[in-house]
Amino acid sequence: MHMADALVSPAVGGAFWAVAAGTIAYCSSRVRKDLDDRKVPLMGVLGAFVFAAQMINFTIPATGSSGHLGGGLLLAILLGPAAAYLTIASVLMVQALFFADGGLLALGCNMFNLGVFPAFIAYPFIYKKLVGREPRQARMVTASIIAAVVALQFGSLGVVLQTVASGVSVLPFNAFLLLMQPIHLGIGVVEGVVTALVVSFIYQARPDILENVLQEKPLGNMPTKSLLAVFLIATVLIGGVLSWFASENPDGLEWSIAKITGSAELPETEYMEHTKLANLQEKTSILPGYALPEENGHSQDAARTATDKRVGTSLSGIIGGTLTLVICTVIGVLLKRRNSANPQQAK
Amino acid sequence: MSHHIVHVKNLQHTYPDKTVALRDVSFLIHHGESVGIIGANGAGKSTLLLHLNGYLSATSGEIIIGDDQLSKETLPEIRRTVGMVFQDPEDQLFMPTVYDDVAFGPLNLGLSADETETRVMEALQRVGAVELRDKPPYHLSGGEKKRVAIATVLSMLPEILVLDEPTNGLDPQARRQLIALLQAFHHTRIVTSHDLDMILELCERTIVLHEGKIMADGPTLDIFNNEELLKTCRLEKPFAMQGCPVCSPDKRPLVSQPPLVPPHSSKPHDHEH
Amino acid sequence: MSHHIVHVKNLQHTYPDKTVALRDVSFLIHHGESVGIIGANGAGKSTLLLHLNGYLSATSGEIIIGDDQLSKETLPEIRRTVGMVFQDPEDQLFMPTVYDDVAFGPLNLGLSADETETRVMEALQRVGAVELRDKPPYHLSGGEKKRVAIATVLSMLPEILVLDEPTNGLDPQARRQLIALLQAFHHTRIVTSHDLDMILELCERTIVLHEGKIMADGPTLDIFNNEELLKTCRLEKPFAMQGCPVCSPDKRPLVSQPPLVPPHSSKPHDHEH
Amino acid sequence: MLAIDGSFLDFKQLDLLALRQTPVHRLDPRAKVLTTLCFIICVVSFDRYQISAMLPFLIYPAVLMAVGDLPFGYIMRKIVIVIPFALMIGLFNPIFDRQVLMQIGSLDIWGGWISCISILIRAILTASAAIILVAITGFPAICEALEKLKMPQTFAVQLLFLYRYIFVLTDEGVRTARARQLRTFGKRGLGIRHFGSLVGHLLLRTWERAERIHMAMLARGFAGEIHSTRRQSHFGRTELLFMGGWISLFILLRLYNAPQLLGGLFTGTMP
Ligand SMILES: Nc1ncnc2c1ncn2[C@@H]1O[C@H](COP(=O)(O)OP(=O)(O)OP(=O)(O)O)[C@@H](O)[C@H]1O
Ligand SMILES: Nc1ncnc2c1ncn2[C@@H]1O[C@H](COP(=O)(O)OP(=O)(O)OP(=O)(O)O)[C@@H](O)[C@H]1O
Ligand SMILES: [Mg+2]
Ligand SMILES: [Mg+2]
Repeated sequence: MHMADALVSPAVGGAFWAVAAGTIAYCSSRVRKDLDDRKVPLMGVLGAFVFAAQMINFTIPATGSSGHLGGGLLLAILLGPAAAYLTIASVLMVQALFFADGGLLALGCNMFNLGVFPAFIAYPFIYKKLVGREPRQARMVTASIIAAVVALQFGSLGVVLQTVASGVSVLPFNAFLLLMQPIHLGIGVVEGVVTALVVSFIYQARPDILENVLQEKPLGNMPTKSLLAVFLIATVLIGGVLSWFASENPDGLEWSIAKITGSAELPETEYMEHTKLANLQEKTSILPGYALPEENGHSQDAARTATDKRVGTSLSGIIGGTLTLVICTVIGVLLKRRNSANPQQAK
Repeated sequence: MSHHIVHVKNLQHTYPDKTVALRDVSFLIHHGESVGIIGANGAGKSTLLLHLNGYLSATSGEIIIGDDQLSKETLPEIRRTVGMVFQDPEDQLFMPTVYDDVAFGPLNLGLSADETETRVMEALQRVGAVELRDKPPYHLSGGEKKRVAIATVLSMLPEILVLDEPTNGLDPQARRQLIALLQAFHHTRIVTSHDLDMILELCERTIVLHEGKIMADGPTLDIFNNEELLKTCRLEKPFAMQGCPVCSPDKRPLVSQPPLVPPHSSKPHDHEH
Repeated sequence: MSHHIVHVKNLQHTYPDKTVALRDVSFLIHHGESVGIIGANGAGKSTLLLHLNGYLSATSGEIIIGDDQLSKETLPEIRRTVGMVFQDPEDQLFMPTVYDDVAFGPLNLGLSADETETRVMEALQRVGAVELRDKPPYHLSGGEKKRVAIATVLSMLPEILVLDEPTNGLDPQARRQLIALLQAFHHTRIVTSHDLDMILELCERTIVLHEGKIMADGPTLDIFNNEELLKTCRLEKPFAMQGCPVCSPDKRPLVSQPPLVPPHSSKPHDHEH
Repeated sequence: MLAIDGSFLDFKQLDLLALRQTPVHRLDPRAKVLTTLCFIICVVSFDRYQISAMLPFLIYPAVLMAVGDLPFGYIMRKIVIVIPFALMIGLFNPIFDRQVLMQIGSLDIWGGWISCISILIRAILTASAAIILVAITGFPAICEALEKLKMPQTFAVQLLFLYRYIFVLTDEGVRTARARQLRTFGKRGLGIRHFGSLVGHLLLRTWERAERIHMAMLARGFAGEIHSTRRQSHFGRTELLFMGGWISLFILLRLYNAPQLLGGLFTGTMP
């Protein structure tokens, strides 16, 4: 499940952008050092393969619903961690741009959730360990399923933490967790089974493909360890801090962006906005303080006060909003008309 | 109404990206006919074929197969009746073994394992691929793949066989075998190809598509003798009709190259262009 | 030694899975020659071509291109000399625009942006694709793709042009254009194809491969007149040499089907098979 | 999630839009990428109860769609597809957040409803920004811009190859899915066992294609490095004007709630 721009705050989105970009830089240098230039087209084409495979749905036994391949773990098995991460990241980027699936700001979150976990945790620490040096089909099947489940559990935990930390949704941490983890347990099992089926098919048809990666030295266990430590620390820090926030504010109500970012930026702008508005309104409005609900107005919280103030201006908000919409549309239509009247510009 | 006719009436197809691939295409094909559909790259041949078994649905117009108009209800029956062989056999062979692949259709039709077995063996026999039954498709040669792809369709006992560029990539002998195989069928056959010599051998009747329109529909030889028509549609006479370089070496179409080897004879044919 | 010869001596190739694809292949091709390599599916044609620019390395035997024996050191130079056009242009056009694609080779050769620009425009001009320069390859038609694929190779100014099944999937007119294009080159050309009519038009000399061995090597017409040889190698005469069904309808090779339409004439040719 | 042929065609169409020649298409891609990012950050930085202040941001997609000559219906359809996930999460807001923020007559409006609508507007704004960016820039140009903005070359090359072969491989996938569908007689989807083999075949073909591409690259002197061609895009005065203009507008709109001001004037001056 992709994290969406609409649910993410700039702080969370930005932080994960930084992590994802750092990982991309790290993996790029690893892949370059690898000196296996066969990988250049291979990674690209496998990324495209993920899109192709996702167009083919299958029926999930006993449920009647349908699913498709996610591909993260499969890519790691075929390419090794660093190349797999770059491939997944590129797939997510295309999804963000072309299908607006996820979104640009949430891209970092998605790369983290769907790329780091399968490539740097599930593959090296679960799949590889379980399969061992000599791949055998039965082991590969078990290993794929377990690894996929773990990767998806981490991934969905990531979505929960990022969403809750962003504070746009008010879903409480616990409820969200209860919603997401079981669903992704199911998705993980399915993903694991599908990955296992594909891997065993390839094992029968072209065993060399799988052996090459397993034998591969430079991208194996050792060099990823330091990177992994960084990730673990980052995860624990981000996760710990965020879940602390989450449990601190179980209903998520009084918990606003101002608090998470810890900066005065937002309240300040709001303050400016409201003093200005208040001045303006005093002079012009006949409906000052319209519809201010009093029943739970005893909160001392700064964000809350800001909220109350805002509510007072909601009527003008509604009128102004409608006007804004009209203005935007009119500008668009006017520009469009001028544009199509200009024949050499329209192709 | 007549048995297993294919009746296309005023078929139009516009792809979602606004490419108009078919414009007002109409024809009627009777049972047992063997019809070639030819045209340049992008003329709309494949698009037309995909309508015949309801994979694409018409933007306007209608299609009648046998006694049924193509619609949501008749779709399964029509897909059983119309067997479709794609250009690239790779697209069509996706099961672990040849046997599984040929059995896929019958099993989906709800046949028992025994019936399926009979059907599969029959189909494999007809295309001469019985000994391949347990091989995985990715280890087959091009010609073998093609034959198995045809078997996957034959096992559903279609009454109408539709083939998109069946001879593409085959060597001359595999091509020859395929043509012989197709000639031995008594199904209705609808074949598209750029291999006009194959069309010449296999089909009594030919439909010429050009930019989504039917430009001609008639006896194959008449069509191939109409040079004007062929030229407009970016086509050429089949090579066999272009005059052999042995007997008319200076009549090679479009090429102004001196003969490479002294000609053996020089009967003046007149298959110019 | 001679300029830009291609000399293959006792070439053997065994794939890792123990398939022996080439057995003791030897030939010598001189500068400016145009040579066809024909054979059934799996005869080893593509395998042979892949040796000529060192993508596959010989299990035994040697290859000399120009004055250099193919080896690790001479590889870059040989890859520049031998321009290779693969069968599927999709595999060959991998950059975002036609321009980038044609510039890929020159840039790898270390040319400056200006020199590259000149080379690219020259190559595009030769294949008549200048106006495509900024298009992405996936928006090109089949024939356009093929021409651009050839331009990607021409921009490296190769002395030897190697083409694997260049006419596959093209409509008759696009095929005709391609042949004219290839005829206009004065490079050495080595072409494989199942389109024997194209070989007949394009190549003075033909090498016949069969199960990895050279079965014949000589003037194209001689080879195509040797029916015995063609039959052993799973080949056929080019259609243009098989006699036109209009004038000799009952002489169609291998097929015992009555003429579909009354023949227009009936000169007794004798291209029996 | 992706319906078979539809999404593929969609993809192609979006790509074709980028080939148009309008003033915004001609801008340096870096300007467009940075402006889009700035737009998204400004939009998502509003707090969760904000609705009216976000509305003026619609001006950006509206203007670009108009100047870029983009088909409105098509862009809207693409946006509608992505809203469900955000909305699904957003719909929990009214359940958990019942604080009454507003009353219209006797009707209590809960904070949850407001934040849910806010999420919806965010989704529309951010999704349209991303899609419009692709439609007026084109994917390869975006990659190029990112590369100039210090994205590692390995990743840029990865993106280009991925993008190039999406068209080829989805086409292959579509044809395979089609061949399967024609023999399943209306049964929905396929069993998970067959899926493994079908996707396995697709993967094998993909792998072999990668080998052929690599061959073609080597044949043209590839030695591990992709050299980029010279491109005439330059960051000139127009780009500065475009970026500067929009970004200052975004900041202004972020700082001042324009509809509120407008509405305030309105309610104030209409006795
Ligand atoms: N999925 C699609 N979306 C949009 N346009 C398409 C699609 N498939 C085909 N077309 C277009 O429709 C037209 C007809 O295509 P079609 O594949 O039917 O041609 P064809 O006659 O089979 O060509 P060929 O000989 O190359 O196989 C072409 O212009 C093609 O570009
Ligand atoms: N990568 C490979 N691994 C193992 N065997 C191979 C491989 N590629 C080809 N072969 C085998 O080598 C032989 C020669 O194949 P090649 O592709 O050279 O034939 P070809 O003459 O080009 O055939 P076609 O006309 O079908 O293109 C065949 O038997 C083929 O199965
Ligand atoms: Mg077609
Ligand atoms: Mg070959």
